[in-house]
Amino acid sequence: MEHAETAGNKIVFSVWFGLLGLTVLEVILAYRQLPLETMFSVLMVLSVIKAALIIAYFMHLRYEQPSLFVTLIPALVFILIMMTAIFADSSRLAHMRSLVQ
Amino acid sequence: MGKAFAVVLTIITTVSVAIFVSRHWWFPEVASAHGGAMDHQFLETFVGAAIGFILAQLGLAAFAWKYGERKGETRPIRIFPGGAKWLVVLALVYVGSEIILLEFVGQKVWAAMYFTPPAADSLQVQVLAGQFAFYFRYPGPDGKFGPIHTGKIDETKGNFFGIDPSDPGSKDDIVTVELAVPVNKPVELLLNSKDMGHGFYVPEMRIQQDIVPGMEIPLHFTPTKIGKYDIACNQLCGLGHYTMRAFLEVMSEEDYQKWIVEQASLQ
Amino acid sequence: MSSSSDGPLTAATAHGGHDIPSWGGGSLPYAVPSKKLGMWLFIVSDAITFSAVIFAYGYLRLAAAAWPRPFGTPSIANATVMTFVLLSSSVAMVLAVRASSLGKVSGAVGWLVATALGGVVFDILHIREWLGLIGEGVRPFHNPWGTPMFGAAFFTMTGLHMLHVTIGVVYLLVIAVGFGRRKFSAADVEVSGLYWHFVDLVWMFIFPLVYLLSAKTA
Amino acid sequence: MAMEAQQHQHTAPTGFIRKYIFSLDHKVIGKQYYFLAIASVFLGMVLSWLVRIHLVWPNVHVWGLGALSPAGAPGGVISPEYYLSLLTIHGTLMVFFVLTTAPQAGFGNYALPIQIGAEDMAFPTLNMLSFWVTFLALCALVSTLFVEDGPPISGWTAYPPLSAVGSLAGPGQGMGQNLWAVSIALFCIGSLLGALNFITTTVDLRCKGMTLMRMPLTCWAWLITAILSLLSFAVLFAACVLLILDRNAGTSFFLPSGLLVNGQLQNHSGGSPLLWQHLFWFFGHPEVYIAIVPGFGVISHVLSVFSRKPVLGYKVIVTCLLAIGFLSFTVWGHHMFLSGMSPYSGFLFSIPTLIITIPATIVSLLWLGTVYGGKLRFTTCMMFALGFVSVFVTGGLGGMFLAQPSLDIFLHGTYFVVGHFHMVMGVAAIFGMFAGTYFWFPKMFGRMMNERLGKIHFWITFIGVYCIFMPMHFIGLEGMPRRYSSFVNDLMQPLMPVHKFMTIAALITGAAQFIFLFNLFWSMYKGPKAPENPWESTTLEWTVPSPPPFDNFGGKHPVVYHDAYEYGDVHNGKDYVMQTDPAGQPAKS
Repeated sequence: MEHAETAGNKIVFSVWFGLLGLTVLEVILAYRQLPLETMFSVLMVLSVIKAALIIAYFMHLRYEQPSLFVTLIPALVFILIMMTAIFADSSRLAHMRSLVQ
Repeated sequence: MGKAFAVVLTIITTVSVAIFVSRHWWFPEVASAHGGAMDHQFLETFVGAAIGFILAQLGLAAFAWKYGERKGETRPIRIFPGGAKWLVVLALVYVGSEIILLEFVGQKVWAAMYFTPPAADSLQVQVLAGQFAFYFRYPGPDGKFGPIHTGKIDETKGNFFGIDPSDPGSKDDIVTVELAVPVNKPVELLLNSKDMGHGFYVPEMRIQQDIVPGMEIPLHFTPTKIGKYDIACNQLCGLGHYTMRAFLEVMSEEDYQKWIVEQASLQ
Repeated sequence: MSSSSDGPLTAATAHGGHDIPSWGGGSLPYAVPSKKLGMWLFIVSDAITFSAVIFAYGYLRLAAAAWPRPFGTPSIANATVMTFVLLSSSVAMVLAVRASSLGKVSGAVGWLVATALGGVVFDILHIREWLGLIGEGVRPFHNPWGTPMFGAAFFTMTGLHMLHVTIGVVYLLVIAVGFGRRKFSAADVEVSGLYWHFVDLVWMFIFPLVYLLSAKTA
Repeated sequence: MAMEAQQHQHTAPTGFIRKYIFSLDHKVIGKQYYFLAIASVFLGMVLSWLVRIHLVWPNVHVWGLGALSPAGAPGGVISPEYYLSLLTIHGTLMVFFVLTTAPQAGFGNYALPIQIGAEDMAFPTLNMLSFWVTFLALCALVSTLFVEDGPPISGWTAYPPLSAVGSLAGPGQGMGQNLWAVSIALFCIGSLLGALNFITTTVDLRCKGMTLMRMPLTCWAWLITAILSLLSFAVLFAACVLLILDRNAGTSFFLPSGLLVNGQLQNHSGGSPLLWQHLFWFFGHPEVYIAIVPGFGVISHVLSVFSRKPVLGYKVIVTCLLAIGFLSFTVWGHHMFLSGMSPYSGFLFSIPTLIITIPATIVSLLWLGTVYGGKLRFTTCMMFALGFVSVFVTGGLGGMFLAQPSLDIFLHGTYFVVGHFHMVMGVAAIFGMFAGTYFWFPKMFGRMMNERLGKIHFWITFIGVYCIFMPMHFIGLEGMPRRYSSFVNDLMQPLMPVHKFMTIAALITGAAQFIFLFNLFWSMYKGPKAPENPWESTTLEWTVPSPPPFDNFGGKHPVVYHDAYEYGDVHNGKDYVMQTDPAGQPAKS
């Protein structure tokens, strides 16, 4: 294989434990009485960290050419950011409900 | 062949522009307060677009006329003076300035209709669109609408709007099949649909809005001319889409008062 | 499909630039073989499909007056175990890829089967969860707690993910058998690994969004 | 070594089925896509004839239609609801199975590997699979014409609730709409597989010396289109899955509560029709560029070849195409200005919509600059390229009006919109396909097309499309709504003569396409044999015999030394330098 370096055992298992730890942290947080928005934000930040760990080490994007990273990930992130534009309406929708059964 | 192309293209350009400029087919006359600004903006865009259209088409025609290759010809090709740079600059400046101009003007018309709330003394009318008819509801003296119960709609009993008579807000509501409004008075429509997506389009008033089931969408305008206008559904709503229409009647204040009293007596 | 290059880098790509005139040709500006690039592109596209469904869920939940939070401790515990199983299967996958690249055939096949087994356990736990909810009366159009969209969103998102896991299990087993018979190369194992990690990654979002944000806290 | 390992070591298959049906050869697959698009475009065109005929002569009997659809067209007279069915299938066929397949999957599959010096696509099996999935999708769509209650009536955009509540909503909304949704979902899968194949091929399989900036603009256009497909069809796929669930599993993603359809209260609650519109147009606007960007590539290429000049501003065009691709994801809201979306979003969406006209204008001006001072050779292919520039400018300028939300208040949903998008996306893209056909036909089939028939075809088509679509802009200004099967109660009655004119123009222009069809098939067997490089072009596909051998380059590995467009400097009696010519002098530009 062409990879000069890949994650060694030590890294793989630390990432694994890191992911399990973050999961436990998420579950604990779910039982705190936080407002939904706060909890959503915190959980999403943790999930993005988990996703980044998986992409970087398990999918070893960290060990690929940087060009692969700089073309794929920004494209995906750009699409996701654009999609958030739809939320401008959904919050509005709640105030404009009309029909009653 | 290049010369023929040039001639045909010139004819097409001339005829198209001439027809636009003759205004043989043009907007219906404005009958609302904001319509004039909109027409003005259209004209501005039109002048900008027409200049671009004529220059591009005639340029293409001229090049096709002039640069055809003749047999055995040895003339060298010529690169466009200055290369791509000046064309890029031209596009950036011309289109860019047009965009800035239009965006500023356009924002005003759009903002007047959608960002600003309707005047406080607006006449509120609720609209219920369904396959394939519009119904209108006036709040009556109490100025309040009761909720729309789609489950209670029963056309055989004349309950077109799903009114629950026990609702205090619905007691004096007036339901009509025609939209009548007094002239020069702001109107706020509250658009509802009971089944499909519909459209509410009155060309003379320069208003259009999709009606989306599940949402009550407000739309406000001020009619300025007495007359009877078509309200067309302009969002595909099913097999009878083309038959779905109603009338908007703009009346003098006295006529309107008479009309609303008459309608109230019919409830 | 022929198996494409695992060859060494050419001089041109080693420099990293793809605009340099001395492009060596026939090789790879990203320095990844075609199949791997293809899988990455598929993953980007599939991530967008998942995102669209998740965004639809967010859109409707934000617009809804109320959203049920029915998952009690047993459900959350079950889902947490599922997460652990999936994460661990990913580690097995990493080990399978490494064994295959070192040419250890039986080791690679063993780890691949272990990964697939993780997928099967995940599926079984998940189906049990589904059956439990269905038993409680949850349907795509109805549930005991109001807001019927809850069931629709739940079944659609987790169902789509479960479909991916199931496809992944079959894919991994095919690769395991093929690699054992030397029909597939180490590169093919690596590509299947990418898919499996992606499935894992998606769950990292579905688990908090579907379960944790609907956990019964009181 | 890398080179040897990279090349596919396959030999030509011999059996008929492996050679022509389930072929792995990109050239055969390209032709399969091309003929799929030809079949779709002629079916779509006939449907548009029926639509036009119904508008102006509603009582005319159409031969055979009564037998095809006894319910929709009793005795061959088209009913108003069958009119909606016809226009739905017309739109879906044209947008998906013509504009998306032919320029990208058809010509791209055929020419891309040869132009970059590869023996085949990166994943031949996936390539075959994507064609057959697309073929299945076409079968599903066409079969709606034969199911009992006919094709769906909700238009190619399939807005819910009309598309989501089932057969209550009208004829064709039962089985027909289900088949439609399945067809589009399948089509998405086919396009996704094709797109990742295109990107991988372009990135990984270029031959020695073929740097990205030496690629013909066609290859750039296909690459950018593939990226757009990869990122946008994924969203449509999700939307179709949700629509299918709404229709068949009782979910309510797109359906709010309290709907009373046809007198029956619906059980749905909690969804929103706007969600579908967002997801659909998130795909829908990039789709417009998926249709037209390959045309940009072909036209830039063809204009350069037949002007005997290098493309003016190669790097600028590449930059503009990338900018258009990027911006195309930021503008979908301009389809929804009046949809009930937040008006602030409407205003924000109008800004990138207007900005996207800048790269489009630059590209158009660069085409004019390419033609300027050249030695134009007026082949049929060149005529269609010049025609493309003309119709693209005309159609594009209409976009300046529609991009402004305040003008859209009047023009939305009128014939102005119909004229605009037919001109800019339909006709322009089709002109790109015609140019591509006349250009690559000698390479694809080893024979030349008849130029005289080609010219006749061009003139009728060029004048015809202006006669059909320019008047649509005029009547749009009067406020004539689209998708009306007739105009009752004397609404817009004074405009009926214009409609008659357009219908007659459409019938004549459509009939002229049969000249093309005849030319295509006649030339395939009876045309004069094509030389290796009939157009004196420089790119790699013209260095191999017409038609090329199975592995494109006969086992040799081409090496590229030059840019794609080195025309003009006379050298050894030739005014062009092949990309593979090791000796030629690079042209000054």
